[in-house]
Amino acid sequence: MLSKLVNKEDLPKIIKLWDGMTVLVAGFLGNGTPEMLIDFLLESGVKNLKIIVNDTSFPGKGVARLIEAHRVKNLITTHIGTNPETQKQFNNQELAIEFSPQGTLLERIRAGGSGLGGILTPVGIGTPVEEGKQKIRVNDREYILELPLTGDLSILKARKADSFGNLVYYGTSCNFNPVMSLSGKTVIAQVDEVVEVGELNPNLIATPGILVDYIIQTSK
Amino acid sequence: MLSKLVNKEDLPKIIKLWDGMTVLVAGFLGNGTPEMLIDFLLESGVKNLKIIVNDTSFPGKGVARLIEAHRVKNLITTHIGTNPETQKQFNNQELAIEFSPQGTLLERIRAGGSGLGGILTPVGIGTPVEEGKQKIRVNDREYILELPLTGDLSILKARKADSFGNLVYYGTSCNFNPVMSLSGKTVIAQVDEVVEVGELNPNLIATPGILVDYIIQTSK
Amino acid sequence: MDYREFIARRVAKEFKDGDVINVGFGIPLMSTRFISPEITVHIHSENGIIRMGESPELLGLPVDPDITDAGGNPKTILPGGSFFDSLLSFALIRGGHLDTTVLGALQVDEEGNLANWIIPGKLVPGIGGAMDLAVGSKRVIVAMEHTAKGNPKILKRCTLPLTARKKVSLIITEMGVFEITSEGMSLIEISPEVTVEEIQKCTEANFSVSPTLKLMEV
Amino acid sequence: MDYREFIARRVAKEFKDGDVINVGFGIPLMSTRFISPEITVHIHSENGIIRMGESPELLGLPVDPDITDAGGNPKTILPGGSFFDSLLSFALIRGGHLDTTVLGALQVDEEGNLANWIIPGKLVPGIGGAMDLAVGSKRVIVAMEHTAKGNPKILKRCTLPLTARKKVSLIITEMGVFEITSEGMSLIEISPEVTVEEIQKCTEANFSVSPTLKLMEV
Repeated sequence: MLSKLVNKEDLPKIIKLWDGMTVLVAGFLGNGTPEMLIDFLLESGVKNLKIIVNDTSFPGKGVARLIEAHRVKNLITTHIGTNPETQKQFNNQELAIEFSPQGTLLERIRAGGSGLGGILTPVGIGTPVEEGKQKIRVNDREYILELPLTGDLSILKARKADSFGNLVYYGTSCNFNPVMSLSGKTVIAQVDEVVEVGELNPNLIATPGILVDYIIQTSK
Repeated sequence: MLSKLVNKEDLPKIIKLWDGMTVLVAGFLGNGTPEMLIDFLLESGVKNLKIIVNDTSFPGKGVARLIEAHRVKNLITTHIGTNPETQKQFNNQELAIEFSPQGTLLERIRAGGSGLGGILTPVGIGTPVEEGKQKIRVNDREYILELPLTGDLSILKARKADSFGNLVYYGTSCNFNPVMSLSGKTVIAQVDEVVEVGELNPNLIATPGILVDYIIQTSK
Repeated sequence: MDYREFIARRVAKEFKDGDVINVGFGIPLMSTRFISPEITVHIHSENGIIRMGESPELLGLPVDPDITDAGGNPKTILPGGSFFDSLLSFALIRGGHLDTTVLGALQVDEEGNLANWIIPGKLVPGIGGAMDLAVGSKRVIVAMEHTAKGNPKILKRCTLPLTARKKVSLIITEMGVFEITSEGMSLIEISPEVTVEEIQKCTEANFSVSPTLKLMEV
Repeated sequence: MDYREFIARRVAKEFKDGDVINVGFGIPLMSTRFISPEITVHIHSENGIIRMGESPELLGLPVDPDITDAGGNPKTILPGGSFFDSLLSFALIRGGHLDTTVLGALQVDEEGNLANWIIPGKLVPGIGGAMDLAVGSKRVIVAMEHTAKGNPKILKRCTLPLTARKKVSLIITEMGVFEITSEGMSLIEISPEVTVEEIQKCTEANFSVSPTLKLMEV
């Protein structure tokens, strides 16, 4: 069985990046975001990215670094309140933002990765979130039809992996990682520890290795 | 913190049952089905049940025992091929069955337990499964709108629990247990081993105790 | 005791033994410090934790950067708690598995409409989990100071874009406690420091005074 | 070698190194015994396991009743495999994360329509995971005996209720291998034991004979 563990230095040869591509970035306020894979995107020079991410983190952390380097053109996110630079680029119209309720963003990513054509959620009814969207009444309650999201690349962070790409998360750094493992055409994870195939308890693997294309190990 | 561990003998005092109620039964061909909770339903005399279950198991096992005792009037399921008695009662029109694709059944139960008004699936398009259902076109592909399912009671089986009701599963007996923990008004689990609160690794709990109302321990 | 602590202490009295709760930042979060030691309340944080505990700093424990609240602050987990991914976290929220959510508000109105995520043309912090929490929780409490720079925040109708429609059933401010039902808004408790007339002056919404009006105690 | 083994051996040649596959009962399941030892194929079973291994009995291991295949038969798990709940299992299936599904059929037709779950008025085993597998997998192969009691199973149009529409891209029987594209059905391999005319007699569907027709080897 081929090992999926690669060196960060080899990523430019392995992962195809292009301007305008869509990247799913895991993490919640930068917790659970793979900083080394943010480095990789920064070093590559790729720009005009469309980023799908829960929030734009704090200055200097996680996806904030892509925004500070003016690499992001479109953002689908739930919250930018912790990052003044995002707010600034949004107000300048440098950056287009689609705001989503967090549960809706999660369901849209899940739908994209699990073959659903969409989901009906009551969240956002009577708010600006419903604008331009189809509404459907079920059992006398109104729902918004929210459509699937996928990406060209998902970048994940996990605590532990085996070389087949099975992932194990820890604490609240789990967050968007499992759902984004389903929805990127290419999926790469930065992991703190890599063990041999067979060492992880098969009952306790959160993301099966078949979803993961490559892993890199966090530098000490 | 109140312990949720109760004795099976006390269940009739604790759990309200009524004829015609809807019960979600976890398990796949009886694997992961709580036999002691099937006993409880049988002993209670409750009848005309509406059962939501993946399949009707093998004769003498799991939900098959409720069907053999003529306690089930309605069934939402994916497969009855392993149980001739189900087939017989279905042909006799003793038992009404709604067949669902397995993925669709899972998504409907998830939708019911997670506040979604429904999901769009491509599965069943062009088949008898689409009959009488709303179809919605998204990005030039046709989907069936499938509606949420919930139950009055969910009966689950887990390998291990703490007395707060946190559940840990094992092997392929996990199957429908996690999703059904979301969707029953009352949720009760039969578990093989009960440990003290704090003994389970919080990263490895599959079903949080807040979803579980009662647990009973498997008799040795 | 300042206004904010007064409100937070009153909010804490709304929690019952066994409740699963989620609290927004500010006064809602502060309320968890005043929960009666006689009850057990399970704090859910939408970034994927139930039975969230205090800051490790407060407990003299080392900080684990991978255990935080929804504001990114280091926290701990209590025995019986668990971590889960965001998908399950929001399935819990939207699916009605939370008993009470306490949120702040920019505006709230007599129909129970809530606005707390955007001021058009100005600040756009975003939605985060607020819409899911407001729509999905069994009960939504707004806890906030009664006015903003002297201007009423409890209105006939919210003028800012909504977070959720007709979901708030209780408003707790330093002046009193309001219940909102399909019948309208009703003042059910009043602070010892104010009169009904004073509340009316600071409140745009119409409200009735409950026949069983009580003093607000904390 | 009987017909069934011949078909199963031919199916096994469709698997590539690294493929994630799901196989139905009967001939599809049998095909996994003939996978080349030079490649690694990951067997998914819809009841919640990836990298499913052989029966413990065959390996001289104790039976674990909580590790089974989708037919309830005891199985083992290979290193690198994992267990998961049915929700994730079907997210994998429907989401296109399986490379190949091999299914039996009651009927299959020249459009790639598949019928394998019900004979109205007679047998109703049910759907199980078949519809999700047929719709969601990147590639669907039908592996079956060419006829049922002498009657064609490869038809112009299925007459039984469908399992999935236009999803089958390859049919493997003891007589030959058919490819189905939007252009129609084409015979691409033929068993050394039959002629094209003999196949045509047992096949209701129209098919062309590929200009690169090869002998079917196993």
